[in-house]
Amino acid sequence: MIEAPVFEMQAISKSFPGVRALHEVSFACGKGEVHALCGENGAGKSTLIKILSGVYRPDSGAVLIDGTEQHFGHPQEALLAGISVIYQEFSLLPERSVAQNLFLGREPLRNGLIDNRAMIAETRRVLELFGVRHGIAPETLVADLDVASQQMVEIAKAISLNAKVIVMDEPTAALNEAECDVLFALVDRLRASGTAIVYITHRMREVARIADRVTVLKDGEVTARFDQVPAPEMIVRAMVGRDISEYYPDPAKPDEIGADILTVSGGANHAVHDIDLTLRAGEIVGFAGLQGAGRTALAMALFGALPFTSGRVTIDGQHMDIKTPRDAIRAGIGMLPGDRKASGLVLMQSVRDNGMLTARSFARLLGGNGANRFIDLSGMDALLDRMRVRAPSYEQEMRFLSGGNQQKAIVARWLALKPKVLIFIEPTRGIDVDAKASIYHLMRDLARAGTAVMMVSSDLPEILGASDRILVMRDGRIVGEFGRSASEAELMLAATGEAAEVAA
Amino acid sequence: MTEQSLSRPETRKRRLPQINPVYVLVVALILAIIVMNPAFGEPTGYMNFLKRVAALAILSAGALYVIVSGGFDLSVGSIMTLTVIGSSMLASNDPNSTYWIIPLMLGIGLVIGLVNGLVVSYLKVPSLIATLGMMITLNGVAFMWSGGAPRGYLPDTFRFFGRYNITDVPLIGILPIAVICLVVFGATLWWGMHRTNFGRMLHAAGDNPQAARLAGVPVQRVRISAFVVSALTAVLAGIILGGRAGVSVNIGSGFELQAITAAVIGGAQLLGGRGSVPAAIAGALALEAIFTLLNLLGLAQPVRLVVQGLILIGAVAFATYQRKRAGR
Amino acid sequence: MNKTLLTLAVLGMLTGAASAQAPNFDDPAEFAKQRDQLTATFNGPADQVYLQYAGDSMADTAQYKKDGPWTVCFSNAGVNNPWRVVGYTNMTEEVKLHPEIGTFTHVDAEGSDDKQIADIDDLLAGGDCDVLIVSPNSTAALTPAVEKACAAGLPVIVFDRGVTTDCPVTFVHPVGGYGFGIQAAEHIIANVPAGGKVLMLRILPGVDVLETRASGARNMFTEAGLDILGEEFTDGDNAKTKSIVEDYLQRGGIDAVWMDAGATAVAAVEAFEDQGMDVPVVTGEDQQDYLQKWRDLGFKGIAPTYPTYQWRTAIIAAVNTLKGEPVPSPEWVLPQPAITQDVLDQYINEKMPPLHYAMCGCEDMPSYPEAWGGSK
Amino acid sequence: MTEISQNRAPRRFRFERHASTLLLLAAIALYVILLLALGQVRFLTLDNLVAILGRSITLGITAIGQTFAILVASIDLSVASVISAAAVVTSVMMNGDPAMMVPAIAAVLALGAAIGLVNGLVITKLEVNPLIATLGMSLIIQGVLSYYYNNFAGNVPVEFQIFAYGAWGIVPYSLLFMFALAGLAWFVLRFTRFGSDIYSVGGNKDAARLAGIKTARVVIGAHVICSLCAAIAGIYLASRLRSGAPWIGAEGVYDLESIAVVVIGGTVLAGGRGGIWGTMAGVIIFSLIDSIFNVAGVDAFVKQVLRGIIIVAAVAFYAARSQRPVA
Repeated sequence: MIEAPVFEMQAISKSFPGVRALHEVSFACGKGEVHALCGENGAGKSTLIKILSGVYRPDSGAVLIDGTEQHFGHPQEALLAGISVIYQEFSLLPERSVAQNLFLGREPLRNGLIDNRAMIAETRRVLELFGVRHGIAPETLVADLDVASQQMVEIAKAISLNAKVIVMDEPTAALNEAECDVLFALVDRLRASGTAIVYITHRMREVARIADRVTVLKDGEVTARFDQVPAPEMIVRAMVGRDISEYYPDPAKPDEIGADILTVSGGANHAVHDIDLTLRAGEIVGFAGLQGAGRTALAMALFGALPFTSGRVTIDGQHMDIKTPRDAIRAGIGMLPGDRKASGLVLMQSVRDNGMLTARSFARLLGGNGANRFIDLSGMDALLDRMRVRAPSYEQEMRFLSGGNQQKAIVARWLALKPKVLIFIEPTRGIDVDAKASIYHLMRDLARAGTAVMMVSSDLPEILGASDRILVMRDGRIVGEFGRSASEAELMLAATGEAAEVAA
Repeated sequence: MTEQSLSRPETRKRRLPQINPVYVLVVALILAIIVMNPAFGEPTGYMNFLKRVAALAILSAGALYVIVSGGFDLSVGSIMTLTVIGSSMLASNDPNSTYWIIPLMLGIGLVIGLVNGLVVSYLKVPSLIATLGMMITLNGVAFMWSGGAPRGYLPDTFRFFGRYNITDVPLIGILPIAVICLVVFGATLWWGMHRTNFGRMLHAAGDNPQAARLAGVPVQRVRISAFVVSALTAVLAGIILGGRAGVSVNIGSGFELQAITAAVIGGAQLLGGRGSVPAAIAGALALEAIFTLLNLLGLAQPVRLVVQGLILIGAVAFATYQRKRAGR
Repeated sequence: MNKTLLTLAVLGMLTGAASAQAPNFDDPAEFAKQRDQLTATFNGPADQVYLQYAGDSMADTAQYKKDGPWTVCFSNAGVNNPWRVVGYTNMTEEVKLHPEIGTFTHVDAEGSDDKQIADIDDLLAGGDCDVLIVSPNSTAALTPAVEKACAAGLPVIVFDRGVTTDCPVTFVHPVGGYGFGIQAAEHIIANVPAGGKVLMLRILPGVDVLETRASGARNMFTEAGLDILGEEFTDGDNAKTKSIVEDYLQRGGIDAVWMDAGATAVAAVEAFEDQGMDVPVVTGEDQQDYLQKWRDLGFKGIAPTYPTYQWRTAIIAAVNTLKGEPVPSPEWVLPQPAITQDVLDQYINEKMPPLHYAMCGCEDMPSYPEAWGGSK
Repeated sequence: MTEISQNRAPRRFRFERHASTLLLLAAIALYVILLLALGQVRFLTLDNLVAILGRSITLGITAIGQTFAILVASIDLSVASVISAAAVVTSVMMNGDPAMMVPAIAAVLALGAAIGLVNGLVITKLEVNPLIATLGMSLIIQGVLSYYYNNFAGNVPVEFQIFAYGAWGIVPYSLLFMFALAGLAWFVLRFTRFGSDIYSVGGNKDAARLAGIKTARVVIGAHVICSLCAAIAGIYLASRLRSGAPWIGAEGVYDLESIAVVVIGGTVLAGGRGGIWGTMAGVIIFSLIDSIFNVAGVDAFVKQVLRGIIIVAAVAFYAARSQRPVA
């Protein structure tokens, strides 16, 4: 261990209803150190960080800052203690300016009043660290920025605090290569000035590029700690805990891939352009790209939530005019949203109700809610059983279930309608590893049963492991097509459209 | 290794079927009333009580539809006023007119509900403001229509629903028509909310409109329907209240907040997703029972306001506390 | 919240003749004065009750004499209840009888003091008024606005509720609240044996004229040895009135119901009817629905009144002022007759709306009864 | 969804920011056209302008406070009761004695602050929906008040009536006071950290919390300001009516009207967006509508119908363009 860590977390445990998030996790970071925190989605990284930053209180364990124990009850206390976090979900206020966001809750005062001039000057100074090329004006409203700029603002916000500890939770998810380089240079500079940096990522090449040490979390426990950056394989093994081959199901055999189910030609709307696309029965097509590249927008367009304004969509060779999600569902398309809480679940309703929701939406309005032409309650129970949804009772409210079980219940929702095309957006975000594997197998089973599966994911290993074919998007366009033998580097290259270092 | 992570707390956490506290409240209040006034325990006593509460109870059950769908309906009181004033204007003391007036009023209610729903769904006006506007407008319409004072009586055929009792019923002696209406409409509304696809979609739309939309729920149509149901029950409540009390210019005012209060006491979640028709009806019974009890205790009107305020805040705070304790 | 509004509306309808002094609802001198006025002979034409007045003190209005056409401005507390609707109809029809009135500007404060003050400001700022009639929403609150109007040199006529200044030309109002209470109480005392049980139903506490009605009656009941079962507030709500009477009936018999206003009298009667009981003495007011119920069921009723013809009188006072003719002043006290069994039939008119106030003094107007919602 | 909602086209015309101005201009234009059409040009005077602006002082002061509550994504239905309570306490405490003016005002302000504090605590600590919390509070205040008072009670000294009736030239002090208060509110929202926090908490409570803002304190602070403004409105009303009665707040429907003018002024009910000047525009629009109705001699009942429609139409004017779902 380091001599005098800036912060030290000792034997932290934390549970939420339905899931044990952390179990006796210890973690520390010293002055001038970049400590990479790796782990799959749902491994507990975010929870650990939220405990460090005072959002959650640990069930047990201690947080020490400069050697003294702290009990943060509010994020403000952590901020005062010198801990600043760049969260994965943006925490910016779209209706406020860049400068106002940067100084949220700690505006510079002069004579007790907000010193707008100082605020803007300081904002400009911090933003210049990213290079003038980006030219984000401090007075711009955040809503008017693109995703990468918003991410920059988010990073600038954390840096401007002059904190002792800066936590970066997947800061590069929306950045292209050049922007990443700016960030890395910034990290180097911060390290040189003695800041302790916790860097969360699952991109191995970033670990190799900037980390001093690596800690790997899996299922809420520390599975490995490296004092030097090891070979990527070692990290991956610690993250996954078993062989990849076991983790991901076998790919489709050539004869399993069947006819074209869905085709798009010339599809476009305000977010995506020139979309030509074919989804085939039995095939899982992975969509890779940076945040904001248009993958989700494409999924939403196919699903009618943000419909195409031009172009042609066919299903089973028949032209379809999909203007609303209901049109899409009638045409045989299903979708599992990425942000389950915001867009997928009706949390106060029972597991059963969540599963039955879509079937009921297309049944007779005043028909009994126990059975409809798609499925009845016992059929739903059987489906949930088959997917091994774990709940004390299917009458249990959805909010008490763990992420994986919630996701499976939503899959059941679609299975009841036997869709021809099923779109998964970030299917394993916030799901523990075991459940993850079963989701992959579920997708594969669906494909084998003849469904065309589309998967949007930001997790490159997942894209590579679970897809039969990979499409990469950038700036709203499909810019590359790969087989599952492609490397992460190739995908990144296509996704960023710039020269990339060869890494993991 | 993976097996260990399967020991999830939820499997241990088997919750007892919870009884909604509103039922306990109603029983306690009614017992208290009986202690204070034994006559209340006799059929005439409690039947009169039920007759009295019928309009509010039906209204609360209807208002619950909008609450579960995630909105508010402040226009129901004014719909009741409009129903009573309009009916009295049209009836011109003709007993046969009731047979076309009631369908006509339901038709007007349907239109009002549709307008509320369309304004909320398509013009995206928050329901609080949209139905507030509707409330002001309809009160104005009722005044305009009547010139400020009712111009006719409600015929006895119309008042039948709110006023008349079936007498000499075995066991209970009297059976008010209003109580029959309460049972019939209450059961219908219970069925619609808890036994149909529509009811489940309503819950989903109020719980998380975005998720519901992406799951294929026709959210806007479901919401509009909720406003229509609410407006229709307001017409029914108006017919019963008008039958009970006769014509007056402000007959429905104040009912919108009482209906919301009753639903909330019954555990309905404001902003949608949770609510029970029987509990909302029980909420209405509780509210009326409190008033009766305070009257019996000889407490003045101001005290009633204070008690109502405390119960309102208390009920919601208690529900929040319970939910928090159950874990989020 | 809206219930409060309702009660205010009812309050608006019933508050009248508010005394200018601090509230004292049990004033023996005022009680005696009103008791005398009830039976006193009034000056003026016998067949035009709205022109009669008590006393003979007159104001000289020569300074306001003006040639027509006039602009008559009226700041109204509101027309939000049937009493005010009937009254306002009386007023507009009266206006039509005076060709000298070129413009009649009516602003409606919708029951808000704040708004009425602003309305009077508006009228003073741009209304070009020759005379200002004010029916104040409440006494003290409107006094500064009325004073401001007087100071602007306008002749001001106040009616219904008063103001605490004597700058207006006159204040038109009927006898008053004690008088109303006395008439109803006397009737009950005469028809209920000593020791009988009386339920007093009131709209809401605190309103001058309603308080005086109640205090007058209460004193008389106690004196006559009647047992007051209780005083309950109905908020002017039919449904609630019915519930209260039902509750009392469950606990025992009622020999008489005294009401401080007639709006919910029919609901009280129906409570007996619905229980299958004989209707005892129930007092009311001059609304058609009560009068007809009284006749149909044949119970012992009485209808004290707070006559709506004062709305006509206000216009007449304004016209006389602009003509420079003398006007009874500082108060124009109108008669306040009660409708008794003997004269019941002459006030019943089934062609009129149920909440038409029979003592409207409007039968002689050309547009009667259509303008009041009736038919011939 | 995150990708799409953030993938907006940069730099577009922000309609919401100007809508309240457009509505105000429309109302003014309508008023002037109406006057010209009816040949009532005598209304086009400075006196009348002042009379129009002075119509809604009570509503204006209340709405300034309500703006704070709504900006922080809360709402306050108790303002009408607070107005009544403040007016009654003012007039009872002063009871005609000029020496009691200062203590009475101090007491009323303290009362207002206390009510706001309780509202805020119930909303943040007991996590009661603000609508229910403040409705309940309203019932409680109204009940307590009507228990002790059932009529106009007490009276204010003549010296105190200067607040409502005094004028500087033709401009009443009260009008100046309202605009000064609006200016102060604007200043607080624009230049203080508290003001900035209000927008942040109203815009996104979680983000504000993560940034270290004590969100509960901000919500409580907004409610204290809201109740304080209502208390000031009550003091003003006591001065204007010369006394206070327990019904004057409800009589003016200041609770619902203040919400309506705030929303018409472009502050969104969901919080985090809007401002004081929009609210003032909303107040003036309401005054103008009243005056238009008076000038045009619109029947009281028709007036009510139109007012309901106008409220909905004005809000629809913004809301229909918003992509956010509404409840």
